[in-house]
Amino acid sequence: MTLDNIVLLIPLLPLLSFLLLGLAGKHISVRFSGVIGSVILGASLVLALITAYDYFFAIGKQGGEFIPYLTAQLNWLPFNSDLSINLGLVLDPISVMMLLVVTFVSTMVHVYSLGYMKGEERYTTYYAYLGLFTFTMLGLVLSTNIFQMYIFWELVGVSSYLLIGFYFSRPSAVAAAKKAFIVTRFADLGFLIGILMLGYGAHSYDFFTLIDRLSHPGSSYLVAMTGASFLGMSTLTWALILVFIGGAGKSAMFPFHIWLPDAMEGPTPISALIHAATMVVAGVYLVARLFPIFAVGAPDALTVVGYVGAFTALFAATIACTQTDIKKVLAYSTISQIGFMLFALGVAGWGPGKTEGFTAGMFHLFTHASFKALLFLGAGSIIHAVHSNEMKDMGGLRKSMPITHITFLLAALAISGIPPFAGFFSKEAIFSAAEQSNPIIYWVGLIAGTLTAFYIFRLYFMIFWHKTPDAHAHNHEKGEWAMMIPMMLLAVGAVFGGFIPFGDFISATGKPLELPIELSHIILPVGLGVLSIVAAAILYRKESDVPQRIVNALGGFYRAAYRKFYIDEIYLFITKKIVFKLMGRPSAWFDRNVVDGTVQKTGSLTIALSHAIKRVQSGKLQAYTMYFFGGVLLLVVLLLYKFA
Amino acid sequence: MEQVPLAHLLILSSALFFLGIYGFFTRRNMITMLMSVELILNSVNINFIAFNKYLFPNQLEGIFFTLFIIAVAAAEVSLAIAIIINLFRKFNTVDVEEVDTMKF
Amino acid sequence: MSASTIIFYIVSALVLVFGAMSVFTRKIFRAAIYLLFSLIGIAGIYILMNMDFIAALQVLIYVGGIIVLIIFSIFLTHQAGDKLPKPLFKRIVAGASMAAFGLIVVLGVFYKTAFKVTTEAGIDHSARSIGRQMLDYHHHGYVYPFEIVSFLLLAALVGCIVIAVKIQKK
Amino acid sequence: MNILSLLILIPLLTVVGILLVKSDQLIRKITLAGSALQVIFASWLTAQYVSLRHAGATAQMLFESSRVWFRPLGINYHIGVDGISLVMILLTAVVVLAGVLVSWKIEKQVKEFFFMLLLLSVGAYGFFISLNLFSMFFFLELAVIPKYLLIGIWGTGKKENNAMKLALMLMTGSALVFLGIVGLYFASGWFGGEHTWDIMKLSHMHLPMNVQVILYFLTFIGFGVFTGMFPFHTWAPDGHSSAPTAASMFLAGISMKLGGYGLLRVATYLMPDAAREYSWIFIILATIAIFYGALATLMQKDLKYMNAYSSVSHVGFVVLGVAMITKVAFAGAVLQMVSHGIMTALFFAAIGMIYDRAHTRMSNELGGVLKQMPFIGTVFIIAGLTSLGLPGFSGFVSEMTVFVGSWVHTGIFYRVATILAAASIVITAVYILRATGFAIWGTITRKEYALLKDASWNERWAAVILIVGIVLIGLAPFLFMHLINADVQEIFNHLHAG
Repeated sequence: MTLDNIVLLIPLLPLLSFLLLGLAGKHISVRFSGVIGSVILGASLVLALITAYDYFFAIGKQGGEFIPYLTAQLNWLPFNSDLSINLGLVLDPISVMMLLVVTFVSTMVHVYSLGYMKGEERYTTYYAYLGLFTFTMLGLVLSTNIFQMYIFWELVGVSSYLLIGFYFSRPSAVAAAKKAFIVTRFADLGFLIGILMLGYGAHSYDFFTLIDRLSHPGSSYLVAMTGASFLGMSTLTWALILVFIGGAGKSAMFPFHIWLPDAMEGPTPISALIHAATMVVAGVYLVARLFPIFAVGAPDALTVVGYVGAFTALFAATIACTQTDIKKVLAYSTISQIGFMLFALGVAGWGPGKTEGFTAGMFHLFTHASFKALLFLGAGSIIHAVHSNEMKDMGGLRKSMPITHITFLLAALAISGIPPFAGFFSKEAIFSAAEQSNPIIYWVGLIAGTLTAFYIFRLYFMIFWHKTPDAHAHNHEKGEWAMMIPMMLLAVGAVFGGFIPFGDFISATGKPLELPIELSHIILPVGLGVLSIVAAAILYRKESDVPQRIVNALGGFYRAAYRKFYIDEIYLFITKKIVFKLMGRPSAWFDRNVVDGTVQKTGSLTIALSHAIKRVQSGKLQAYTMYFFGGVLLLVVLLLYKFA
Repeated sequence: MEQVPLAHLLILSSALFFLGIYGFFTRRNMITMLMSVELILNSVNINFIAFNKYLFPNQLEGIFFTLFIIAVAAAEVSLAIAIIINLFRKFNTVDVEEVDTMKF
Repeated sequence: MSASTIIFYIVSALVLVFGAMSVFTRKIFRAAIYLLFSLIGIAGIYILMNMDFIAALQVLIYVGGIIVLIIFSIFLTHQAGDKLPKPLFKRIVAGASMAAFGLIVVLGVFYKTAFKVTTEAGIDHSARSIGRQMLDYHHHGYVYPFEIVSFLLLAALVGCIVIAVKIQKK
Repeated sequence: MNILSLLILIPLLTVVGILLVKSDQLIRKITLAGSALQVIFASWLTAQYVSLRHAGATAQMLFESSRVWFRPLGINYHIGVDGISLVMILLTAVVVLAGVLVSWKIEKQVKEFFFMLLLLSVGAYGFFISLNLFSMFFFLELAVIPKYLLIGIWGTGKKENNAMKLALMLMTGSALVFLGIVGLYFASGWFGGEHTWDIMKLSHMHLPMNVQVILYFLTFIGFGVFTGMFPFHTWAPDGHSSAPTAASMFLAGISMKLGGYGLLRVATYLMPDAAREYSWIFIILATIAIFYGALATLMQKDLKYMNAYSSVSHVGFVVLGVAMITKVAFAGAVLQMVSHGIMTALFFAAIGMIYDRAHTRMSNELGGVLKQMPFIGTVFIIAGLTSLGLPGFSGFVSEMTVFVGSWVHTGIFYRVATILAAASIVITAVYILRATGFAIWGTITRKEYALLKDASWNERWAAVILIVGIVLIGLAPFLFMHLINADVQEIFNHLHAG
């Protein structure tokens, strides 16, 4: 089997799983459907590993740098001779990295779900949807064409929609699914317009053609697109900001973040796969994909990315400290971590020594996938055992759920950036990149990082400590190997993922890059992290009233953070009061009463007129004679005096 | 009779004609309407005779027309009265205002 | 002014007066009688114009036939002595104004038209010459219309019977 | 005989067939066989067309033939197809087949019902293959009358009123069209040297600008009424709400496309100068229709009203594409016609299936459809996702093509129009997902709904046929693009040549 075929098979296998389970699901025994899905995904993972090996160590590198490898090209929708949507698959360092992340996490989730979703009514459908999602996500990361990415972008949106709404008899799930889809759709509008602008400016939708045409100073396309300006920014800047809005929507950046916490209505493994590890980082991936254009053509847009990322990182971390639903905490944590990745990209630039942020962002994406997926799966097994999402229903679970406890702790240490866990390396890279180029972002990031360690350990202590363990509690994990093994595998990633020499593989230019670890840089973030862990331990390890006192002291700020700074309410106001009440209803009214009213009035006017005219036909003989005689007189007069 | 100008005969006939018209318009009884019609026809006859006498004494066409009109009038009256009697049987009235079923 | 002229004006006045009374009276039987007088007056005018044959026909057909027919129909449809309903006001207004207007128009036309009155002696108006020309089918004869009228009268005869006859209910 | 005439002949023979037999079941079977045959024939014709093109046929129209119909007025039965008419014919064949399947269970006056359906399809086929304005108009009228009867006899609710409204508005539209084509006929005599109804001949004549302007507006608005162009769209919601399922499918799936085709083939193609000069007016109307139609849809609770308003919004893309006058936008308009035709037929079919069972179409009264009737629920969701332009389905392809085509214009006016049109897809998502959330998802609202059965075989086949169409366009748009590419290019060149 050639590499081309292998690469093509990687996304097609999950599609096969979807079609098989989706169309023929009724004829497949429930016992096998999950296994079928998992096996197919496992095959996909193996192929992805082969591909990664081939790419990184055999074919990818030419002359010391990684170059894109394109395959399976199809002229899908030709518009003009020079403009068309091409489908294809591309291997380059970031896509291969994403390929690994997606297939790995997806396989883990498939296996985990064998246990977690056991006995569910629509078990087969669930696996079908999982296959669909994995296919679309793989299609997204392998896209060679920005329109192709938009296509799969929408498709991951819809599979996310279907999975969030998996429990569709719950109104909250229906609402959450709808919200997720609509908010991202709204952001995608920006993406679409950005694509149109880029396509118009560069006469191509192919990523590498776009990069080629728009990231070389002096190229005629670049000159044209940076020359024209609108409201003080060049066309290219606008286009990229619009594209980034699409990315921000999918990656739940402020102010589009509101859908992600609600999306936790879906089954927990879905949250791990879609809403933590893969789909939500699509925005990061998109910026990374277009990074040369951002960095060379529109540094302003990149700055926007940086500030949005940094602000969201802090903002979401603040909210995460106040939430009591464990999945919500993890959701805000995800938002915050994606903020880290984006500001890492945002602080990067083009040129020697400036691209460290790019690698750092990608690195964090990579490590985050494993530890955040792990956190979610851990949360999943806790919820599976406790049957509740609320922290107050938990506590003291370390005895009854030892494996979950250990893996959760490892993941928590990783996300807090404690050496030598995976998160430490990626975060250090981010901080060092930020410190070099933008102090504001650096300090904001540092505070967010400190808060990260705090909220995650608040969560950890609230779940596993806080109350005295019930000595007689039976072990919740017994027999749940399908759930435990994926967690342990992910824990391996969370612990050792940082030791991969990431810069050797992934960099903005394709050339290897050294990610420096310097003691002077380490001390501050790690110290702050440890301090917050200690603080969390003091506050939450045992039951005490100190946290409540702090809450009272914070007062309004705490309430605002607890209510997520009222962003949801603002959205509700805009949709319900403005879009529905002030736009929808008047439009519907206008149509019924004015537009259709005109039609109806024309009709009734005609009828009224005919009613008036029919009076002439009165049946009165003398009236008729009068009309006749009057007419004769009129004619006589006319003939005599007018036409005489 | 030779001293009577043609105009006076015409005035007589027109006056009679429009009396008939007026009667036809205002009478509600169908038989009296019929009488008005007779007046109209007679005024026309006077005209024909007068024109024949004064303007074309060498011809007889005016007389012929009068004769035909009288014949047609006879036919018309007999038919009209047949219709009126039939209507009277149906509606039990000869008031033209009430016989108005042929309408919208 | 000769006697015949004076008689003409008197007869004309009678014709108009009786005509008007026939139109305006509210007693139907009287209306018929006034009409009778008016028609007789018209016959007189024909006599004054030396149209004896026409005058004779006028008396015969109108007075002897039509008026009698009308009076019969009145008897068939009315209680004797009934007053006729008042005409509708709107009809009076419309009818009067139209009639007046029409009269003005017609008289205006007569006034403007210059009729070429000839005083030369005319041809014979006797029943004999009328009959000759009417039944002539060579030179300007009217035999064809005559036949048509006779046919019309026949049709009217049949028509009257068909219309007026009572339909037997089965 | 020219093989194109078979397109008309097959349904006509089917009509004769159903007139001859008595049994209802036999009537259904004959109609089904006829429509299936028509699908096969249309596909064969397409294959034939493609192979002729590959063999190097360069004529603008293929399978052309012309016979004198009425010599004194120069009316010919002149037929021929290019790629654009072919895809419309394919659309018609598919929708008719699905419509016949959906109507399988109709019990009232079966013979007359299928007679009307077939007559309507004859009108549509004839319209799409006509190259003579007069015969085109003839077939257009042929497609109007059956709709009135279909709604008036087999409809629901205020059917008489709504049928009347629909027929009268469409008649007004065709009156305008008629004025337009008669004007073209005389203008061709005065300014082109020869009185003709022939589209091909007319396209070579150069009419004076002021004449073109009048005729352009007459024909554009006339066909616009058929398309449901704002503000002449109100027949659509009311008509659909009363129409039986198959009639709704035909109405939105085929009838509105007659208008769209006319906009392109007659109004724009024959009056190029006026189109270039004045199409901006219709861009405004189309943008209003798209955006405001979507907003009005938000407020609809009745699923049929929702889909009808959504059709107004979606068909706005057709008008927008035609009025944008770029090659890509033309292609987008054609694709949108096909795509929307199939999608909306599927949507109406799904709504009809739900209504037949639950006897309500109110989204707030329904619920749990997916649980009780998984197949119908899935069909509804697929139709909805197509409607909101999900990639992989046809709506995405056509809408994107319109956007890309519109973006060619650099003026701020065009940009705003395009952005507003693009914004409508967000609103589309809102109303589709709301309806799905209320009606399809959720829990069963009434006890008796728990007894409802899922789709029967005929409904399943109807849905599958339409879904195959949607997915085929969605996954392999290049097939259709290649089919119509040369022809939209031709129209575009024509508009910019003189």
